[in-house]
Order: sequence, then C-alpha cells, then structure tokens
Amino acid sequence: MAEQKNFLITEEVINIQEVVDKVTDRNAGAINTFIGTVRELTKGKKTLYLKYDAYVPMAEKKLAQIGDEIQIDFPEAKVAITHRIGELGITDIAVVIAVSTPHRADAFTASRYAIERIKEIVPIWKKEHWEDGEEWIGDQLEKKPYPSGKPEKEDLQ
Amino acid sequence: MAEQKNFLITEEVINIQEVVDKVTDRNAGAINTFIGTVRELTKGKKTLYLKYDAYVPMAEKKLAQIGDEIQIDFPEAKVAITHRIGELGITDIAVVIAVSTPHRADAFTASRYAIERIKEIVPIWKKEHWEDGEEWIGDQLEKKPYPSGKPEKEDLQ
Amino acid sequence: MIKVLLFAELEEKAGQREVEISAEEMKISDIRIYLLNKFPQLTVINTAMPAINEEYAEDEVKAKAGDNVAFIPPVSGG
Amino acid sequence: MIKVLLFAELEEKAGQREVEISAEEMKISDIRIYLLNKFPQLTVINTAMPAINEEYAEDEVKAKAGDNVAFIPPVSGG
Repeated sequence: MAEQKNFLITEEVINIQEVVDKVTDRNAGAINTFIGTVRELTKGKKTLYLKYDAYVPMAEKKLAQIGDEIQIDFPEAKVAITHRIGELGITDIAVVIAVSTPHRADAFTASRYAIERIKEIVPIWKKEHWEDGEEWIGDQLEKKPYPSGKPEKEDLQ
Repeated sequence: MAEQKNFLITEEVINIQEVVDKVTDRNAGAINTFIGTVRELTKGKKTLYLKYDAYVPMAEKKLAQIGDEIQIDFPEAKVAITHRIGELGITDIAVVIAVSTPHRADAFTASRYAIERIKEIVPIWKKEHWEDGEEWIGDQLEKKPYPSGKPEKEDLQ
Repeated sequence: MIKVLLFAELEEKAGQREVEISAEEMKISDIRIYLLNKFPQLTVINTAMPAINEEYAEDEVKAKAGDNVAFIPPVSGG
Repeated sequence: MIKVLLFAELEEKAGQREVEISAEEMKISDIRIYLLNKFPQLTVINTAMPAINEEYAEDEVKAKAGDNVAFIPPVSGG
C-alpha cells in the first residue's frame, strides 16, 4: 500500500494521524510534527489557490535522504514526511513532517531540520495564483537564501 | 462543548486533528505540534502504564496563561493545548500542543516554549507503574532543573 | 473555613485529597505547619508550591475563609 | 537516446515536460546549450540544478543514452 511509505508524494488530502502513526514507537516519548498550510496573504498579496508540482520519484528519494540525514544525528529517530501536490486552497495542508525521538529536544531539532532541507533539496514547486496573475515561486528559504539561485554543492550529496 | 476549549484537560483519548483544527487559520502558513507519548523505557526501567492526575481548573488556567505568554512574543500565534489525565498505556498520547503562526520559525519556538512551560507551571502529575513498584514522578525538566525543587518565583507570575 | 487541596504524593501520604481548616484566616506557612502536625508523614509538603484560588502564592500570604489553598508538588505533565 | 525532463517554469516556457535527444552521450552543459538553442525563451534554465537519474549532478558530468536528465528550478515545497 503506497500510503505506508514513510516518504510520500501524494495527490490526496493528507491525514495527520496517519503520518504520526508511522513514527509512533514504544521508545519514543516525543513526536514533533510540522504542518505546512496554504496561507492567504504573502507580502500583502492575496493568494486564491496554489498548485504544487513535483518530480515525484526524485522528490520521494530526497525526502528519504532527509530521513537518513536525521538518523545520522539521532539514530533512534523515526521520520515520516508526506507532501501533497496538485491544487490546494487556503488552509489546506501541503506537507506533514513527523519525527519521533526518545527525548523532546531532538524531535524539535530534527523536525525543523527536515522542513529547511525540503526547501533546499526536494524537487517540488509551487505556483501561486492571485486575482491578477500567477507565478512559479522560486526558492523561499527564510533563513538561508542562495545568492547563486542554486543549492550549494555541500547540500546536495 | 468542552472540546472546543483551546486549553483543555480531558480523560478522553486526544484526537490530534481536533487540536490542530483549533489553530488552523487563513493567515497561518505553519503549524507545529508537539505530541507527548508514553515511552516504555526510562533510564532502563520498563514502564507498564502511567497515571496522570491534575488540579484541573488550575491546570487549564495555567495552560491558557502559556497561550497568553506566547502571544506576547508572537501576537499572530494561535495556540491550543490538550492534556489527558487518567491511566495511559505505552504509546498513548498524553499531550498535544498545536501552534500556528504565519512563518514557520515562530511556530517551532512557541511550541517548544509551551512544552517547557507545561513542565514548569502546570499542576499535572504522573505516576509511573513498573513491574516492581510505582512512584509519583517529580520535576522532569530536561534542561532547567530547579535545585530548590520548586519553580522559581519569576516563572510563576 | 479554608479548604486545602493535596495532590499526587501529598494526597497519597495524607490519605485524603481535601482538608478543611476552621479558621477565618491563616498564613500559608502556618497551614503547612498545621498539616505537618496533622500528617507527620507529609514531609514532602516542603517541596510543594502553594496556590490560593488557582494562582501560585507566597508562603507569607494569608488565606481567608472561603479560599481554596492547594499544595502543588513538583509537576510532571507533558 | 537521452531523456530530458523540464519542470515548473521550465516546462511552461518550453511548452513540454519531456525532450528526447538522440545522442549516445552528452555533457550536461552541452544539453543546456542544446535546449537554449531549441527553446530560446528558456533562459531560466541557467538557475536550474541538473540531475541525472534522480540525483543532483555537476555540469561537467556526461549523461548516457538511457539516462534521465532533469533540470530542477529553485524548489519551493513545504
């Protein structure tokens, strides 16, 4: 069953509980989930809806790579990430990341790492649709802009 | 309906989606949830089950205070916290914190703040039950132990 | 009458969750002494934070008749 | 034959998601030039990261017949 994959690109509505269930573990005391939703206003501009596209097999591979990277730092972590593609309306869930760890600090660190990495290396793109036009959105990293417009080499191994 | 309260102590199983729904917002692009689950092993000792007790009205008041504190730093944040009491088995969910903010960094910071504060000021106690005994667990802060055994004055306003 | 609530280990050691004290007013620190007198095994009360009417309070504060006083052992929620 | 995939803005500018190049092998940088020649409006390809068979690759690497080459515009998932 495709939905049992821990790293998944889907056209279906994402069920948060299903993603959490994939990382629930007898030895985990903490689960952090990051849920990315479609926001109406970005820099004062009103979004009507978004369209997400992905290079699906590579995107799932890169999500799995993020899981592997997390397990280097936190060997006991379990990670699951589901990203939705297609047309999404305001407040719809675009991505759910779930990380379980024995202790809570690690779950926060790993979950934060995962969303930053998604915005660096996972081939998924969104197109914003406004009342007066539409545009493919480029790199939206809040904290690590790439002056070159490309991810750096060390990010891509 | 009691379940619509953003700061809730309950004896029922916690539904993650319901807590997330309370903070979903057209202007929020990020929701962070922290889910505390019952872990089997703590310091090598095997837990069979836990029992949580609370001073319910004060606990709900203190959860709401945490929400207020978060809104001082992040006025656009929406916060919901549900904590379960009674008997919980391994992997059962004890607490769900959900924080929505326009930008993701704030959601992580606020959610982390909330769980640390719960362990400082909210009158909830757990009793661990092992094969060979049981014990009320005291202060379990991972990062801010109180040498005096009490929260400090400045934490309690 | 002042109502005093005991939780967790305190409740277990005292064998009851509520204690009623017939007094018009009483300092929190005196309530502690009253309880230690009534329940000598309740030594852990010295690591508990007092609260009056669901707000943390200092030891010197006076509780009045009708108030709910609680002793909050170190918390362990989450 | 080398299969080339174009996504997002690249797909829109080219008007197609796939391009097939009849070649036994070809450097990524030469594929860029080939595409710019075929689609002069595809200037944004210079801010895209190349990938071969679903792994990021450098411009100097040679793609071989049967490989899937992709140009990945700056990503915006999450």
